[in-house]
Order: sequence, then C-alpha cells, then structure tokens
Amino acid sequence: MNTEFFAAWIEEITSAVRAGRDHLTELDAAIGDADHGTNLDRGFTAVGEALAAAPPGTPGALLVLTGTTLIRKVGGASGPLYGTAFREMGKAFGEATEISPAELSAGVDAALAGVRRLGSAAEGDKTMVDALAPAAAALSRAVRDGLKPEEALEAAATAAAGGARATVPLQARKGRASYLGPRSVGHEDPGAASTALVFGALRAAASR
Amino acid sequence: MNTEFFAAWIEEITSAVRAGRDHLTELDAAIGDADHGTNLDRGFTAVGEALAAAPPGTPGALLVLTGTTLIRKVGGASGPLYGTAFREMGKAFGEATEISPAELSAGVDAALAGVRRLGSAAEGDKTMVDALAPAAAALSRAVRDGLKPEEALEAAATAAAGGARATVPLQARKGRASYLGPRSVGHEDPGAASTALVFGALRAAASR
Amino acid sequence: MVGIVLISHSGGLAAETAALARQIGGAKVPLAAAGGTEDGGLGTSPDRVSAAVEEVDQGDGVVLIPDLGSSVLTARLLESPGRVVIADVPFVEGAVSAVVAAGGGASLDGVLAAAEEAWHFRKL
Amino acid sequence: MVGIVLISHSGGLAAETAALARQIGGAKVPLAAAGGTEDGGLGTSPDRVSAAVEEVDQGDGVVLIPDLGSSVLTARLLESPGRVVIADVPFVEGAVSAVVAAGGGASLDGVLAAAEEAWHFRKL
Ligand SMILES: Nc1ncnc2c1ncn2[C@@H]1O[C@H](COP(=O)(O)OP(=O)(O)O)[C@@H](O)[C@H]1O
Ligand SMILES: Nc1ncnc2c1ncn2[C@@H]1O[C@H](COP(=O)(O)OP(=O)(O)O)[C@@H](O)[C@H]1O
Ligand SMILES: [Mg+2]
Ligand SMILES: [Mg+2]
Ligand SMILES: [Mg+2]
Ligand SMILES: [Mg+2]
Repeated sequence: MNTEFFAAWIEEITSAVRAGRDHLTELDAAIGDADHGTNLDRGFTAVGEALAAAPPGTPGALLVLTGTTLIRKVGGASGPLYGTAFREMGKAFGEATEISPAELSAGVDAALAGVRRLGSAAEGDKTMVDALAPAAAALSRAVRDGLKPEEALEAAATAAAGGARATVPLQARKGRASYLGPRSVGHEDPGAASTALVFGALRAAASR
Repeated sequence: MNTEFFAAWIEEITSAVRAGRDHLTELDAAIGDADHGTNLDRGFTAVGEALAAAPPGTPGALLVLTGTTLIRKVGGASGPLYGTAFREMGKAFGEATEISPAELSAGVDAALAGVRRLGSAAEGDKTMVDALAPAAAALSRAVRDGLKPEEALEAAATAAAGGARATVPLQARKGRASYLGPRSVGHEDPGAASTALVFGALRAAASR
Repeated sequence: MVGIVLISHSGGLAAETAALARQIGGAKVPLAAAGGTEDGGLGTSPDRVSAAVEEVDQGDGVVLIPDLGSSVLTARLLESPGRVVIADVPFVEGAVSAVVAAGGGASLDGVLAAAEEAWHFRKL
Repeated sequence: MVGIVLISHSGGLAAETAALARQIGGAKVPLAAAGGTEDGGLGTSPDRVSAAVEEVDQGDGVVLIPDLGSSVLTARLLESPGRVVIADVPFVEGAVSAVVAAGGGASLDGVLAAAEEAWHFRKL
C-alpha cells in the first residue's frame, strides 16, 4: 500500500464522515453535546485542504499531517484522540514508501496504543477504543493467518462495526459522557461509531 | 436605651464606615477583594434610606430592618453576616421600647451566636468573630460587675479593637481569605476591623 | 423535577457554568444562574438568589450550588431543610453532575448525592 | 513565577474563572484563559492552548487546569514533565488555589500541590 492508497483512505473517510455527519451528531446528542459529526466533518475538510496544499511523499508523512491537522481543527475530544491515532500510525510507518499488511497492522496497533495512552480509556468504557481495539485485533489475526489484504481489511471493518454496536448497553466511564452515569446506557457511542466508518473506509480504499 | 439611641448608633456606624471606607477597602485588598469598605458604605447608606422611609417604632424593629437591608444591599460576605447580627439582636429585643444594659448584652450575644451559626467561624479563624466575641464577653462582664453604661460600652469597644488588632498574625480559615493560606498572615482582617468601628460607634452613641 | 441554582460572585461565571451543565445534562432541567450583585458587579445578591429559587422551584425541592465566600453565606440564608438545600461541591463539576441527575428524574437527596460524587471524579 | 492556563470548553467559563482567581490571588500571576474553539464555539483549540502556555511561561513551569472532556485531552497533548504539568483539580476552586500559590512564589510542585488541596476544602 503506497501513498496513493492512504490518500484514497483519507478521501473515503472524508466522504463517509460527510455522509454520516448528521447520524454521528445525533448519537452525540443522546450522550454528549451533539457535535461529533460536525467536529469530524470540520476536521477532515481541513485535512483535505492541508494534503492538497502540500502533498506528502510517504504514507507516514501523509498520516502525520492528517493527525496534526485533526488535532488542530476538530475542537472536541475526538480531535486529540484521532489526531494521535493517525500520527502514531504515521510515525510507525517511518520513511517507508510501501506498507505491507503486517506493517499496516502494526500501525493500527500503534494508533490504538496512542489513543489508550492519551485518553486512559479501557475496553468497555464506551469510547472509540471499543471499536478500535477489536479492529486492531482482527487485523492482526487476519494478517497472521495470511488472509488476502481485502479480506483482512474486511475483517477489521466488521470487527470495528461490531465493537461500535456493542457499546450500546455499556455505561460511559470516560469523556464527558461519563458525567451521565447510568443515563449513558442504551445509546451507541459516537466515537465508536465514527471509528467503524474509518475502518469501513479502509476497506473501501482497498477495493477502489 | 430607646429607639432614638439605636437610631443614633446606626448613624454613628454610618459615619464611621464612611470615614473608614478606604482603610477597610485597603485591608480587604491585602487578603480579599478590596471591597469591604465600599460594601459596608453601600449597605449603611441603604439602611439610612430604609429607616427614613419607614421609621421603626421599637429598637427591635429598627435593628431587624437594619439587618434585612444589609443582607439585601451589601453584596459581600459581610452582608449576610452583619445582617444576621443586627436581625438577631433586634429579635432578642422583641417588642420592648426601652433596652437595659443587660438586655443589650444579651442582644450582642444573640448577634454573635447568629454570626457563628451562619459562617461557622470559630475564634482564631481571622474573621469578624475575633472582634465580636471579645466585645460580647467584655460587655457581659461589665454589666455583671455593675459598671455604668458608658463604661460598659467603653469596655466592649476596647475589646473589639483589641480583637481586631489580634487578627494580624492569624491565618484565615474562613471566607475567601482562607484560600490565601499562609499569605493571609500579617494583615488585619477587614471584617474584624469594621466590627471594631461598630462598637466604637456604640460608645459614641452613648456619649452623644 | 428538582431545581438547581448556581450562585457565584461573578454573574458571568454562574451563567457560563449553567450553559455548560445544561449542554451536558439536557435542556429541560429547571436551572438558574444567580451571580453578581444587582448592579452587575462582583458579589452576591440575596434578592437575585431568592428570585432564582422561586423560578426553578417546581415543588420537588431546590439545590443551591455556591462557589465561594459570600455565595456560600447567601445560600445558607435561604436554606430550608428538605426543600432548599446546599450542595457543598466543586462548582463546575458539581453543577454538571447535579444537572444530569435532576434531568434523570432524581429526588432532592439523589441530586445532592450526585453532586457530591463530583468530589471523587478524577479527570486523568 | 509559575504560569497557569485555564482550559475550558467554554471561552466564557475560562475567562470568568480567570477573573475570579486573579481577583483573589493577585494580579501579577501569569495566568491565561484558553477556552472555546477558534471560531468562538464550545470546544477546545490546541493552538489557543499552546499560545496560552507560551504567553504565561516565564521559565518556572506552567500548570494546566482543564475542566472536562476535550480540555483534559488537549492538556495531555501539551504535557511536558517538569515543565508543563496538568492539575487534576476542581476547575474553579483549583484555579483559585493555584493562582494564590503561584502569586506567593511557590514552585511548580508547590502550585500543583496547592491546587490539589482544593479537593479537600469544604465550603460550609
Ligand atoms: N478519554 C477518552 N478515551 C477514548 N475516547 C474518548 C475519550 N473521551 C472521549 N472519547 C471519544 O470521543 C467521542 C466524542 O467526541 P466529540 O463529540 O468529537 O468530542 P466532545 O465530547 O469533546 O464533544 C466519544 O464518543 C468517545 O468515543
Ligand atoms: N464564614 C465567615 N464567618 C465570619 N466572618 C466571615 C466569614 N467569611 C467572611 N467573613 C468576614 O467578612 C469579611 C469580608 O467581607 P466583604 O469584603 O464585605 O465580603 P467578600 O469577602 O465577599 O468580598 C472578612 O474580613 C471576614 O471578617
Ligand atoms: Mg461531542
Ligand atoms: Mg464538544
Ligand atoms: Mg471583600
Ligand atoms: Mg467581595
């Protein structure tokens, strides 16, 4: 997977976020402050402009610029979190111009570690970690088992979507939703839902 | 001591507060928010208007109206505190039209009890209680010993002034000054200083 | 629903905290900000606070949340056991917790307990 | 002197808290309010926060005081041990304590410890 592939991924995320913006914001209205969709839409729009203004030459540079832009422009908690995720993945890729499935999987692991370190959320706390962690695990297993790239990315996307759905019965223990206590039960976590979009976009980029 | 006497007391306080306003505010600048003098000046000005608009017929009614007006108009912590002090003294006087020295002393005790209940400050916490408590005790002893009214009020005023000066080395443990911790040491408490003015005014009213 | 009054020296601080709490806790909670003196200065106005108490009182009780100093004393003047109670809690964090609990239909004691939990939340 | 940055979702909340803390803690403490997004909405702007850190940094260290949610995460991005540290404290009460300590010449650790004492203050 080369720089073009990762640029396509970011484009796919941007379209998915735009299309899903109102849904994400509705999810956030239930247990947050009704801005997750607009936050990410603003962030990825800025990413598109930043990538167009100074197109990076490697997958790593592209993801680091994506992350830095998200940190600066999202405005909500998801900004530092997604920003750190993309930056850590980009840093894991180093100067490489071509990324193998194993490297991609290690990059997703780095993203997960970064999100965990920054937000101190564990699985089950009803955050994006509940989608990101199963996606990272599924990708890692698929690569170990020698699945084809598209199959591996399909597995990751399926795991992320399942993880997001599984946040519905959970009680939030991190972020502002945690102030809601038991009232957070019964709603899908918006950040987990957007993480499912991010992995859906990865699969879409692979089948372009 | 009749209604006229207590009206004279309030007038004497009003003049003393006006004259001491900038000094009280300077004391409050050191360990508070530099408004104690203006707070009390505003409050007693409003008291003067309220008493003029509907002159009360008994010492009790006069002090209750004074207290109620201070509560509404002072704006700082000293409003509820002085307001409660005057209201409690007024309530202790009941419907009486003439107040004996013993009744005055019991009234000051009631004022002290009200301030303590509202603000939960003990002696030594560097508040107005450090002036009010010794004044109440000195007045009580003077009356017990059968001193003449002017002598008894002189003793109360001296005790209040001594109590106020003795707050200088203390560390504040109540009110906003308590946030200053050790930095509150070395300054006279503004509320204790104004309490000394209040008892000085009582002595002045007696020698009119 | 239990009513909530935020009492601060600063009109702006009470109003901004109310806006944040409302955004997290839902819009339907009877919530009033009573900050500053009547002429807009820093301080507390008991008249403003009692008007705020009346405004948010739906018959299920009212929780007063003061910031510091005169706000606490003003709140104490209005205490009335079982009906108007003071929450001794961190101002912003306690307000958010109280508003969320009130919005969830908690009783007066429940809102008070929720507000007090704010002492035990850690942020990191 | 140790610098202090108040980080909130709400520009108004950060500014009003800074004003209150400054009034109690003295005017000379390097203190900045970084609240709201760049376009004035509710949220956090890392650019604003890092500009605020630079503004108050006199070389003795900077304490970041976040309110909740994204403020905490933004603060974490800027942590730098021994130089820029986060105080996990009640927002208003911790800010007042921190500003007072900084104004009294406390070290970075001293300001942090003073801010943390705000968890133990009771108001009544
Ligand atoms: N400490 C945390 N760790 C992991 N994820 C978090 C954390 N705090 C919040 N989130 C994620 O961020 C999402 C909210 O993002 P967003 O609405 O953009 O930010 P905000 O809550 O500041 O408005 C939540 O749904 C959750 O998935
Ligand atoms: N809890 C309390 N108990 C007794 N006296 C108090 C208390 N809190 C404050 N005070 C008194 O009030 C004085 C400050 O009054 P003032 O400056 O008018 O109010 P504020 O502190 O609200 O600006 C202090 O000097 C102190 O004597
Ligand atoms: Mg949100
Ligand atoms: Mg938000
Ligand atoms: Mg004052
Ligand atoms: Mg004041």
